[in-house]
Amino acid sequence: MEDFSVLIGGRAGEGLNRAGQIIARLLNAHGYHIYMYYDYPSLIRGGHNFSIIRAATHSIGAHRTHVDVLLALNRETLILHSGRLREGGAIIYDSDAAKADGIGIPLSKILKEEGAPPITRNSGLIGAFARAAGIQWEVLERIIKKEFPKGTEINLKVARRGFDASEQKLRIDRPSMKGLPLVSGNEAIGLGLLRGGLTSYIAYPMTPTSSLLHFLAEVEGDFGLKVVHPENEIAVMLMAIGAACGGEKVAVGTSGGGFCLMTEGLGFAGMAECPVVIVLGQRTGPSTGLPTYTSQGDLLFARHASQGEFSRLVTAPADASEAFFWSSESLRLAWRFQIPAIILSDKTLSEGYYSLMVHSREQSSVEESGPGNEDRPYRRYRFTDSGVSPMAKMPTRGAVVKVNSYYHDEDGITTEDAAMTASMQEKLLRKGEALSKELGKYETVWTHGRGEDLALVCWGSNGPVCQETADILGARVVRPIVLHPFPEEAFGRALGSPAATVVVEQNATAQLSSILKGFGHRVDATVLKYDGRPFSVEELATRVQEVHA
Amino acid sequence: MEDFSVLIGGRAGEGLNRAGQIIARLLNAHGYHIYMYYDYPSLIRGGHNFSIIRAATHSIGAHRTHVDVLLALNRETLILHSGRLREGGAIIYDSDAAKADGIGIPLSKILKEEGAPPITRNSGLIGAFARAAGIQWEVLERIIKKEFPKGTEINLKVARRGFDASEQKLRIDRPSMKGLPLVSGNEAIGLGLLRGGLTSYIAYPMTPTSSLLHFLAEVEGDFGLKVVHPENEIAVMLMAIGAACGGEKVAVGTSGGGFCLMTEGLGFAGMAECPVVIVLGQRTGPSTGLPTYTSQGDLLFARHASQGEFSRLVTAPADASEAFFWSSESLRLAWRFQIPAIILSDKTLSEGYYSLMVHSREQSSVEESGPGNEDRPYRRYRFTDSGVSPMAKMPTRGAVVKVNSYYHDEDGITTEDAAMTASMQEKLLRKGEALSKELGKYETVWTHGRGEDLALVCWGSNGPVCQETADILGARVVRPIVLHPFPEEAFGRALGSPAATVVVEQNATAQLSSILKGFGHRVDATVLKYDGRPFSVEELATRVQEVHA
Amino acid sequence: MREEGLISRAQNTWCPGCGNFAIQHAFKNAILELGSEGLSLDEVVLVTGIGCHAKMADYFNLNSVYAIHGRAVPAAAGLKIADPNLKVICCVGDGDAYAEGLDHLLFAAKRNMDMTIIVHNNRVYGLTTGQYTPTSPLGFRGKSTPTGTAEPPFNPIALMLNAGASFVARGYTRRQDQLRWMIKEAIMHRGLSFIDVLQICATFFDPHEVYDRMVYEPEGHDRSSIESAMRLASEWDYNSESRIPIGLFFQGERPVFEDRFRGVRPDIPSRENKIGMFLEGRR
Amino acid sequence: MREEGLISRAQNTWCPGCGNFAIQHAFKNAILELGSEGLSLDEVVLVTGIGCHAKMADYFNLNSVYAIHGRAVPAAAGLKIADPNLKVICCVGDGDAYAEGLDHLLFAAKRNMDMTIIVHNNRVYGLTTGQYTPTSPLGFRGKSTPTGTAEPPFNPIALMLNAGASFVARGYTRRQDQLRWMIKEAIMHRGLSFIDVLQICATFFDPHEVYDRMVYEPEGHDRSSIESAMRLASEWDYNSESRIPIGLFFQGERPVFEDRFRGVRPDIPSRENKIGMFLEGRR
Ligand SMILES: Cc1ncc(C[n+]2csc(CCOP(=O)(O)OP(=O)(O)O)c2C)c(N)n1
Ligand SMILES: Cc1ncc(C[n+]2csc(CCOP(=O)(O)OP(=O)(O)O)c2C)c(N)n1
Ligand code: SF4
Ligand code: SF4
Ligand SMILES: [Mg+2]
Ligand SMILES: [Mg+2]
Repeated sequence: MEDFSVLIGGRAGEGLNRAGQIIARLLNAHGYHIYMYYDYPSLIRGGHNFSIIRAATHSIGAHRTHVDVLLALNRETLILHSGRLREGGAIIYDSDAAKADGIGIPLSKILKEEGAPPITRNSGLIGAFARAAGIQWEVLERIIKKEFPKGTEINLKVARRGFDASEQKLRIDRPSMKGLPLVSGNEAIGLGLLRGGLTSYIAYPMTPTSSLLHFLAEVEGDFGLKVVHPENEIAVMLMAIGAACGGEKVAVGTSGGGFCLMTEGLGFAGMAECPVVIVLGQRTGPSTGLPTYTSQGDLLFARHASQGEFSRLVTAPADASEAFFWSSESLRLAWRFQIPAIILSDKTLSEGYYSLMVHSREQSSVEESGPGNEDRPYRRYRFTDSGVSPMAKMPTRGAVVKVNSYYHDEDGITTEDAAMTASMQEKLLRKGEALSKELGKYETVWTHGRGEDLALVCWGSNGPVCQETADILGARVVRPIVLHPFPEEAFGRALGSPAATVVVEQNATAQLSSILKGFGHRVDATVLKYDGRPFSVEELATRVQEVHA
Repeated sequence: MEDFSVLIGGRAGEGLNRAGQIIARLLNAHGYHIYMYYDYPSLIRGGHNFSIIRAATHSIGAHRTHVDVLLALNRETLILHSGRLREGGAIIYDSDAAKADGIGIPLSKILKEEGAPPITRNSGLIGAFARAAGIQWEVLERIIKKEFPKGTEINLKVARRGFDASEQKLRIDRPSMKGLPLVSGNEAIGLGLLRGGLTSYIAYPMTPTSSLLHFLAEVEGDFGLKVVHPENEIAVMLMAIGAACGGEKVAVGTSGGGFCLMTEGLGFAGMAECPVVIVLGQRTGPSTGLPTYTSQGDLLFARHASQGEFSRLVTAPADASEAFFWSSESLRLAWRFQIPAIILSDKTLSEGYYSLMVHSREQSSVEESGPGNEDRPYRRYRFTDSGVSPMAKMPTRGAVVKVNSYYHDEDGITTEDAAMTASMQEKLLRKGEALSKELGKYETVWTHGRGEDLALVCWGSNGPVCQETADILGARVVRPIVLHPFPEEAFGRALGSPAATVVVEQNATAQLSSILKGFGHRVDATVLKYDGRPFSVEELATRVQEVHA
Repeated sequence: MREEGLISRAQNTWCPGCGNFAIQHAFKNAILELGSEGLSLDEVVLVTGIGCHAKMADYFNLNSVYAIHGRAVPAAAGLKIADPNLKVICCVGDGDAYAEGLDHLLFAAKRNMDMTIIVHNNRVYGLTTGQYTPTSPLGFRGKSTPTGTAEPPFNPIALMLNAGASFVARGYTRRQDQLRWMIKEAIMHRGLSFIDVLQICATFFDPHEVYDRMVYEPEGHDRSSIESAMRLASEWDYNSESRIPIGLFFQGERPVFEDRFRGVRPDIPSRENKIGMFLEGRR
Repeated sequence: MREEGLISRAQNTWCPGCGNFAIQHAFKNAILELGSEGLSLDEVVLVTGIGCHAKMADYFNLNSVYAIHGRAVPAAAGLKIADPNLKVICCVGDGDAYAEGLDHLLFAAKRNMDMTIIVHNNRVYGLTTGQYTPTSPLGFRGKSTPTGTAEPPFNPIALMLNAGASFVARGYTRRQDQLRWMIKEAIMHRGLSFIDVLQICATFFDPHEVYDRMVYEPEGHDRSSIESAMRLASEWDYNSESRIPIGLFFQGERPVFEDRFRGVRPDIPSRENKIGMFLEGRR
């Protein structure tokens, strides 16, 4: 099989995310490319959760409406998702909890017989799935051992019972071989930041970036990292600025509500030229909205947040591989130009699982610009052609480093002088031009396909689903990865002049579309979705065909 | 004289703003239209302050570079401003503090002889000015009596000494008659809000809206108003939302930094459909920037602040008269559509003094939409065609009013359902369409002049200076007063197709210009200023000519 | 909607065994009793932050403001400014009120606003799956601190006494009768009422064995004395395994902030006139 | 820049008679003395909020972070996380630290971060021309409260003792020697040092006559006892005209938050390897 999907569903607290990951590992172990979508409401126990694990022989990053195997821990799963099962697909279900036409596994009975705790139920289902998919027991055994360092035995037992009670339905005809590394978007961001030189991570928990905090806290010791979870997001941002002054390479993570609270600090960072990376994981807004669902509603907010005008970098990676690359580069660029850099993620990317491809693209070199000897007396805000001044940390021997949120002179001392004000404002924006120039060396706009009839323009996590849709429709995809400073030239070149341009966004007001119009691009139609759920391939293809016959 | 300017300068703490106001009153008493600009650094004593008071027989709202009379309390004033004096203009100065070619008044000597406190020095200068301008002593006496309920006698004495020591230099050939009411922009906003039905004002002090807080606190008793100054701007915004739930008509005031802290609450107001008016007084950013200087740097921030997408109203009045009108209307519209309304002011408007013209334009009626009897059981978020639901305050007899920052159903109970989410998002935006329609009844775009060669497009407090510049250059002015939802149709109609369009803004990145481009308008050139100082008429005329020969 | 009873139709999604049920139950009974004693339920407003605790807003057929994380208290203050007669009750979390929005809590106490704040203190962030809060014990291993925190907890009782709250109490979810009684008293108290409720979180932090063993109701405690209240408060520092006094620590009387707005009525009809007069004075 | 001396070339713009001069003076001498005792001035960072007090950042030839209103303390915390050896001193205002950013102050105390916080407590917003602050007396008539406030002041000494500060003191701008001594001690103290300095504002609130009359240095006070410190703190409530004890109220020892980051060194060269290993484990 070249491309198939498994859906596993049950109630919150039953470990559905974990179960999905194990299935993903299983398929990964056969060398498939993997994408996993995890859908859950904002509660800890109960409610309906499900994961869709998709495996394909080509690179993917989106789910499909139709699934090939449905794994049901409860009746609700069958009710909600049976319609998704493609003809000839298999249902594997807990026959002690529901009735269905498929492979019933008496999970309660098995658990009772094995004296196993409730949380192992999904191991039974996974075992049954493995058998049904024609996966060898040894492969499953290896993965369970790795994934359950605690409770290995009991999970193995339950899985084996499931395995034995099942029957083969599909054929995984690929050799068992190592796949690509399987990581969540947030893990990719974290690893990318580490690669870029991260030394501190400061965050207050907020879905969908909490798991980035958890991940980095977990690996703190390994990487000589400092992870801090302070009282709130205002403190997060200010601590990050202070840490940057003290020489740390620092990132913060949050979602919209926390980002609101960071906006004042963001402007301070802009004015004071303190670099900082902000991972902004979008979720369905406004306000508390749908905490565990996705959105692309914060693009314009991210571009314009905070009073006044200063340079910033805003990027929106599409999948784990891009997230890895651009997190690393965002950090380097933030420090090189002494600006805030925002990585726009969303629930889909942050909490989805992907096969990671480490791009071999050249990384930008960080030009560390500590003060040289010629810089005595040291001036924190020395005027230069690029607008970038040598950045000395506190302490630097013999240097007085003055950082300031007011307009200031080159020494960092407050000024209210009209001419100095204008010069400093120009300095702040000149760095943006220098940044734009540097970005010219990067692939800032991603393209795919050749069709001249239709260009699908999208951004962020919609990239992969647009790619597949474009393949179906014979269209092209043009996707800016950098959203500020907008890579107008590269975008114009990439777009060319298609017969029609359709912009696909996960929001209700077509925010990217409004940016494109500002640059004079024609937008023939938009396909918008704002119910918190990402597009499936089939859904997007249909929606695009509706507006572009 | 049809149009002349007086500059009075000295050190902070010497009452220059007050002195300027008295001169303004004096000239107002002769039926002139008045505009006063007050320039001061962010400190309490010392430093250089000055006021430019301009009087004209036609309506004005901008200062000119050249002044006709220079009143100097110290040497610095002469050094800094002598260059502004037009040929034949008069200098009146403290001859105990400086030397100059003009009318010297020995203020220290006078104060000593009269046993007067230092703060009365400017009364001496005002007296001298009155005589020089040919103003009768009686007029001055009346105004001093009114303006100094305390210390009347001593101020009168000092003023008389100045008057006597001076000589006539100009001729005010207008009869002494009542002028229009003279108010600051903030007073106009406050009065407008009161007219619109304001019952509570909540604010944390921040230049340039602190004086709005002070003004409303001062008149609290007269108007049955509730004025609260809480711990910070987060509390301000949330208290306002709570107060709105309790039935208050409430406004808040701040500047950029405080607005940052309000953005999370702003989104809550948007989602929960709690009306609130936000007076956002712009000052030179980013960050603390220049606290006492002006800017138009927050336009895009105001339009896009907070995560997710919801309807809001953003207006930018140009002078006190428009501020009065639109503050009132903003409040009414906010309540009618249950949305946040932002009034974008800036230091120039908020702290400038203007002759107020009360427009006779019809006001929108507030359609109070409390729940009728047909609304049982009451549903806070009942779906309607316009998106506007009946708004019951807490308490309302027999109604359970549930307000919610999550996606919610019509009752206000949290939902995570995809379809309900999409419907609520659409409801939030449908109100914006209804608002746009309602705004069709207003003059949302202001125009002036007839020239087809050149259109000057501007917004906010740049209106008056553009008007005068246009008159000089034979150009037209097109100025959107409503900036969100952008009145595209009215704007397009108003703009027509001039040979050239020049956009004038008090910022560095041409924010209005980017909005116009998004609507497909051509912008031939921009004239930007970002040193914190507003354009004078002469300056703007020159700058426009530089880009449009 | 309230015809259907005090509990709304919203589906309850707390974990089985969660301490929130106990608070909900005590709260419901307190309200029902107050209702039968004459309190108009129309005048009750429940204000919450964001967190597991905050689902209270959904679960009751009462006016409610389901606010944003950490900001229930200022929203409640706004309601009291609008209408000093409202009975406003904040159900807030320990992450919510002691971390994100601590300042507002203290200012409500300083102003002695006449409202009730019930902290669902499970000493953990529940809804975001188990990070430490300002009342987690030193060394707490949460998801953001897998090797243990390096900061000891606050003592919110002491802080609130200091800040000026005029009714300060501690409850425990497994002392239902006392909790109900305390909530009633708190609502009826004129001034800022604060109850820190030790709540177990079945999923992320469940010290009920310790609590069961350690909590006690002090006898002969003088509730009118701030000093005794402070002494009582210092018996347990939210960290060590010592005895944990529960009950009403302090109740006092002092002026209420929003009283200055009592009787303030905007005289809208005469406004045009007054504005006109003001402007006349500016000619 | 420091070659020119400790005072920078920035023009001083405080009002004549302002109490900030006294704090500046005491601070300068404290730093000079510490310098002559071996402290490297390169390692000193002055962090301020926004307000009259905050101009300290401009006035010293020292590393400085002239931050935003109310947020000096978390910026300072960030510096300490970056480098636990820095001597970080926050000069903050009473509006700044007790209103806008009160939460951060309390959390710095809770964590006992090794830094010094000097509050220029003039009990008024100076720079924004005279509104009440959280330590203004009840009934204060400021520009935002022309008929007088309806809320009594906080007692920041008590709050900070409660929150866990390990060095708590009160100074007065007209007691120069004590102030200088206290600042020195505070800087050298390991842990969170807090000094509430009663500062006169020449323009908007100048109770120096009351202060001169009322302040006294208590004798025989046990600085190692939180209880005695609390008692001393409660002698004056920032409101009534009672005796005002000044001096060092409390000094204690407890672990310092940022010590967990001492010696943490990011091993950048081996990172690629470690990332590779991590990814290998995910195949
Ligand atoms: C500004 C902001 N930051 C973070 C969050 C994410 N968040 C939601 S609930 C919560 C913690 C809740 O903990 P607590 O207040 O103790 O409530 P509990 O769930 O334990 O009842 C957080 C951090 C948010 N909603 N808003
Ligand atoms: C977020 C924000 N809100 C408000 C202000 C305006 N502001 C500047 S200084 C200040 C008050 C300063 O008072 P305080 O901290 O007591 O300092 P002082 O001037 O008395 O030394 C205020 C409110 C600001 N800069 N930022
Ligand atoms: S996570 Fe804890 S607090 Fe939240 S519902 Fe579950 S048991 Fe209750
Ligand atoms: S206003 Fe007060 S605090 Fe500010 S400089 Fe003047 S005297 Fe000092
Ligand atoms: Mg909690
Ligand atoms: Mg102060």
